[in-house]
Amino acid sequence: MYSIGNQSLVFIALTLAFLGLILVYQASYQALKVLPDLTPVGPVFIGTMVRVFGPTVVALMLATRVGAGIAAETGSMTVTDQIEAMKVTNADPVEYLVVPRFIASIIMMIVLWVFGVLVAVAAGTLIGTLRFGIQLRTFLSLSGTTMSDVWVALFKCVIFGAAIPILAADSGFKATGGSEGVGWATTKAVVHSLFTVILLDFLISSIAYRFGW
Amino acid sequence: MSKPVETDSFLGNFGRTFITAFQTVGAMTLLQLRIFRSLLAIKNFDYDESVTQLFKIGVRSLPVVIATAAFVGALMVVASGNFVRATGATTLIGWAAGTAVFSEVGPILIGLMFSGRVGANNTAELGTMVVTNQIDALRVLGINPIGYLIVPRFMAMIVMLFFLTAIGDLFALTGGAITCRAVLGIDMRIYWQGILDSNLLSEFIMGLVKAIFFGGAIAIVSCHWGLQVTGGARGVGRAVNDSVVTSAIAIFMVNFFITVLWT
Amino acid sequence: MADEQMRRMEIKVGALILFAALLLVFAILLLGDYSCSESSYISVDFQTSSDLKVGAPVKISGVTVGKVNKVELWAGRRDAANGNKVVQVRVILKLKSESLPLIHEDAIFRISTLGILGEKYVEISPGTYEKPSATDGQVFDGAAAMNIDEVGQSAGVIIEQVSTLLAKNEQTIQDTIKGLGQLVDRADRVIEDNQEDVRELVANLKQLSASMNVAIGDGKQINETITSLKSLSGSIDRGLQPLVSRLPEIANNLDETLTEGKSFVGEARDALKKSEVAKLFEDIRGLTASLADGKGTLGALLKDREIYDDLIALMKDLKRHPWKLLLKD
Amino acid sequence: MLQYAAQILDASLTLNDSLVLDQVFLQLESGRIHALVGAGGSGKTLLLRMLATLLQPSKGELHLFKKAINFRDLKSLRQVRSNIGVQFQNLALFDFLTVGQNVGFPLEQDSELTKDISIQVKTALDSVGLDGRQEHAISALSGGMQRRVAIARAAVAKPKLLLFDDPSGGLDPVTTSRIFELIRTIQEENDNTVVIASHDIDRLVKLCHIFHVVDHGKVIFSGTLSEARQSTDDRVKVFLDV
Repeated sequence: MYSIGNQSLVFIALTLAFLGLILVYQASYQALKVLPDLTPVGPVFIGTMVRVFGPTVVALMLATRVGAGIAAETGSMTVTDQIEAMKVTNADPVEYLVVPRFIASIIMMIVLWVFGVLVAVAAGTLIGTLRFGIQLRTFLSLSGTTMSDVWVALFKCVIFGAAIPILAADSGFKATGGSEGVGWATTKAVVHSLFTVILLDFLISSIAYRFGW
Repeated sequence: MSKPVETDSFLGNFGRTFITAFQTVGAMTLLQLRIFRSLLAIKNFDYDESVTQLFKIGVRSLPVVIATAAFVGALMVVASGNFVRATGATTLIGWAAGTAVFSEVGPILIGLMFSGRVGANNTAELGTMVVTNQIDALRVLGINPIGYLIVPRFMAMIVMLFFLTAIGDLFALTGGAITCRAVLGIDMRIYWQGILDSNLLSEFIMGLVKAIFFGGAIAIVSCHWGLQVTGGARGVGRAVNDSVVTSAIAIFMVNFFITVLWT
Repeated sequence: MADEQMRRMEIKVGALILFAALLLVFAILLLGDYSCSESSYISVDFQTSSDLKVGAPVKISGVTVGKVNKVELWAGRRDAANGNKVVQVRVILKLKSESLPLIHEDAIFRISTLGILGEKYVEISPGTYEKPSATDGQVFDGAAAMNIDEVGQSAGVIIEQVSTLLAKNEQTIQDTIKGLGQLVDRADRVIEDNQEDVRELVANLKQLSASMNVAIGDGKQINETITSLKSLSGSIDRGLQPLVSRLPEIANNLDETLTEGKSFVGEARDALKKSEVAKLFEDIRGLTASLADGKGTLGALLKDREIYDDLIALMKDLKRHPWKLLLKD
Repeated sequence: MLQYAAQILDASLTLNDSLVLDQVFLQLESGRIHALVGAGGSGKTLLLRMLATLLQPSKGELHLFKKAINFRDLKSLRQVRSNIGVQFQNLALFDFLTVGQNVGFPLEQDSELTKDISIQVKTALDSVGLDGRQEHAISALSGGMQRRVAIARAAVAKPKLLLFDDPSGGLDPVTTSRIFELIRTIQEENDNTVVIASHDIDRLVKLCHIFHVVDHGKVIFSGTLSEARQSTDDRVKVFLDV
């Protein structure tokens, strides 16, 4: 739990802060081309952050940070026969290694989503008010966020949080052949989990859209 | 592998994080300088290695880049779909999706995918070479490992990420178009017209410029961690992990600065 | 073997780069401003740019034909090349050359708002077909922008004027109201008692229309009438409830001939010149009188049952939201 | 009638399209120390893995403790595995656990053995001469010590079948002697069936009862040393140095 959560905090904070900055910067800049004023930027940004970019980017970061970590760990355990050693002593490697990470990943995904959205909104507010002179109150408005955004995002968090350790551990367990094998497994884990996050995100968003959530 | 002294204090952790970060950045800058120096000494250029790297880096990552891009475009359309439904402004779809894909989301996600696919693989490959003393063997043979191994990768990543982003943009828009019709039920022509009407050339070119810098950043980060590897299989795994994480941070930071400087 | 492999890699790398490069050129041509058709430029002088942005679309009757190339702030400087006139803001439009003949000398240029987000664009009413076409580089005068603030302001002015008029013409209005009251009463009764006759009355509709055309003249005058009526009822609402509840019926009926809803305020202003208002009231009185006489023209209000229902609904709605007459949606 | 702890009956194994075990016939007599010898890459490790139920033969059967192993029946597989102890070639010690936790790991997995784990761990570590190192990290130990930890972990649950893959690899002669002596003591105490794969012929000859020679994925000889001397196969004589 600690290694999935805390150690990702700085990383998530850093990337999400830059994401928040850039989104507000771009949104304001683009909006200035066509709109007379920037009042919708804040609410729309917060709404999008909560529903779309928050879960997705946090999951992408978790996939690189944690997915790669799990794959590296399980992969090196696989190539040094530790997994076999577990099997022969009747310890189920999935139960022993994956399940705790699975649970931790889901919980931390939700926590980091909240954290990430807060950081991004803080960074976005900074640039929105300082650079584009949007009123703080106008910017920090939840009028662009609905309860269904939150539910959809939470649902995404759970799904992403579950998918990442499974994919990562799977490629870790399939590692063969020394350090190069571990490297390969880690690469595969990152690519698979990144892609799966995007794919799942698309599916969930589409379904949510279709049902009007 | 020397373990850092375990300090549980928050400040200690904080300080250590920063010192490590600065060390890493410093080492990467040095690596960058060495790459440029080797670039100037053009006689180090190895044609076969370059073609191999171009192939491995470009052609092999094409499928994953295309797939990612298509879904990213689709995702952007669905995301803007919610606002379109709220406001009824269907013409905005093309503009929103086009701007997002060209200038920000496209380059970033293709870059992230590229760092996962190519950067991580590169770190693993170089790391294994370090662990098995192949780098030392090159040195003994009088070959400069930077010129022979790193420069072709560096160039190949920049060139290939540039072209892959160009291709990816197209597939992202196509994915968006299909989603527009299939999920949102809005005619594709409205979407395409929206893109064409929105004057997105500047965004498109900015995205490609970003791709060049992302390629360079991913190359340096992944080579750095690859050459740093110590401690066998576990070390390689760790290095790959560090490599993708640092690449992601680098991508987001570089992205921000390019956008701000561009506009 | 290794050579063979190398060859294959070279080909694939080459193919990828070629494909991407072609795509790149294609995309740049498509996204950029390199349309094959030639462009022409015309300038339009406005009082205010209304926050019009460079790159905003230019449309003729809603069809995009070009975009805003430049917005120059002249701030009252005189244009020596064009009869020394005072220019506040000069907007240079870049148009497809083939659209130039569609714009005539009396074309109206207006900065309008697109969509709910308030994106600005330039709308061109092409003008009279017989008039000569615009030429490259010609300078036009732009019409005042249509934005909500201005409409609101104009409405305020009109209400004031109407109030003054009402005070002056109390007797006339009393008559009008009486007439209208009778009319509505009678209409109700006719519908209830005499369903059969309604059909007959419908036949008289054409007659009414024709006579209206004769009486009121061309469409413009009708517009004036309508807009005046609208403004009138809006302001009367405060003091004269009964009138408000009746007037909209007629207003709405005449509304069918109103082509450009947005332009009513400007025209309403003209219409409020005293002499014309007096004439207007006479017209209304004549109309209501003849309607009240029940000489067949009642059909105008009773085209069919549907219109009658619509009118009732509209009346109720207007009672609650009188401002709807001023801010046409 | 002889009691067999394990039998590999006519088993073949294909990995990545290449035949790595070819119609192997291997029977392990109960209560004996068996030696598995052969050139590197001949298939010794694969055979040990198969005996440990970690590899399923592509063809043929594996019998352990007189029962045919069904690799799909996870419950009976668990049953069988609780009677097997393995020391892996690369030790496979869990680097996220301490020495004591590593040794105690097999005990924790078996509900019948969870009593007094710490005492059992202490005894096991005592017997390999590493008492008092329970709390150490694996990485803090030398290669020889790690190997002894691995042996302690394999033997701690007193399994009926004990498999050692290269117990002396890369160790100095003194440590090697100690380790082989350790294996002998363990076997004498528990009377279990032991299989050792090693290149250290001299020491195997002193310790083992029955020898199996593996060459190119085939078991070409099984028998005692005296039987080997009578073998007509040159390879057997070369490998066993007789």
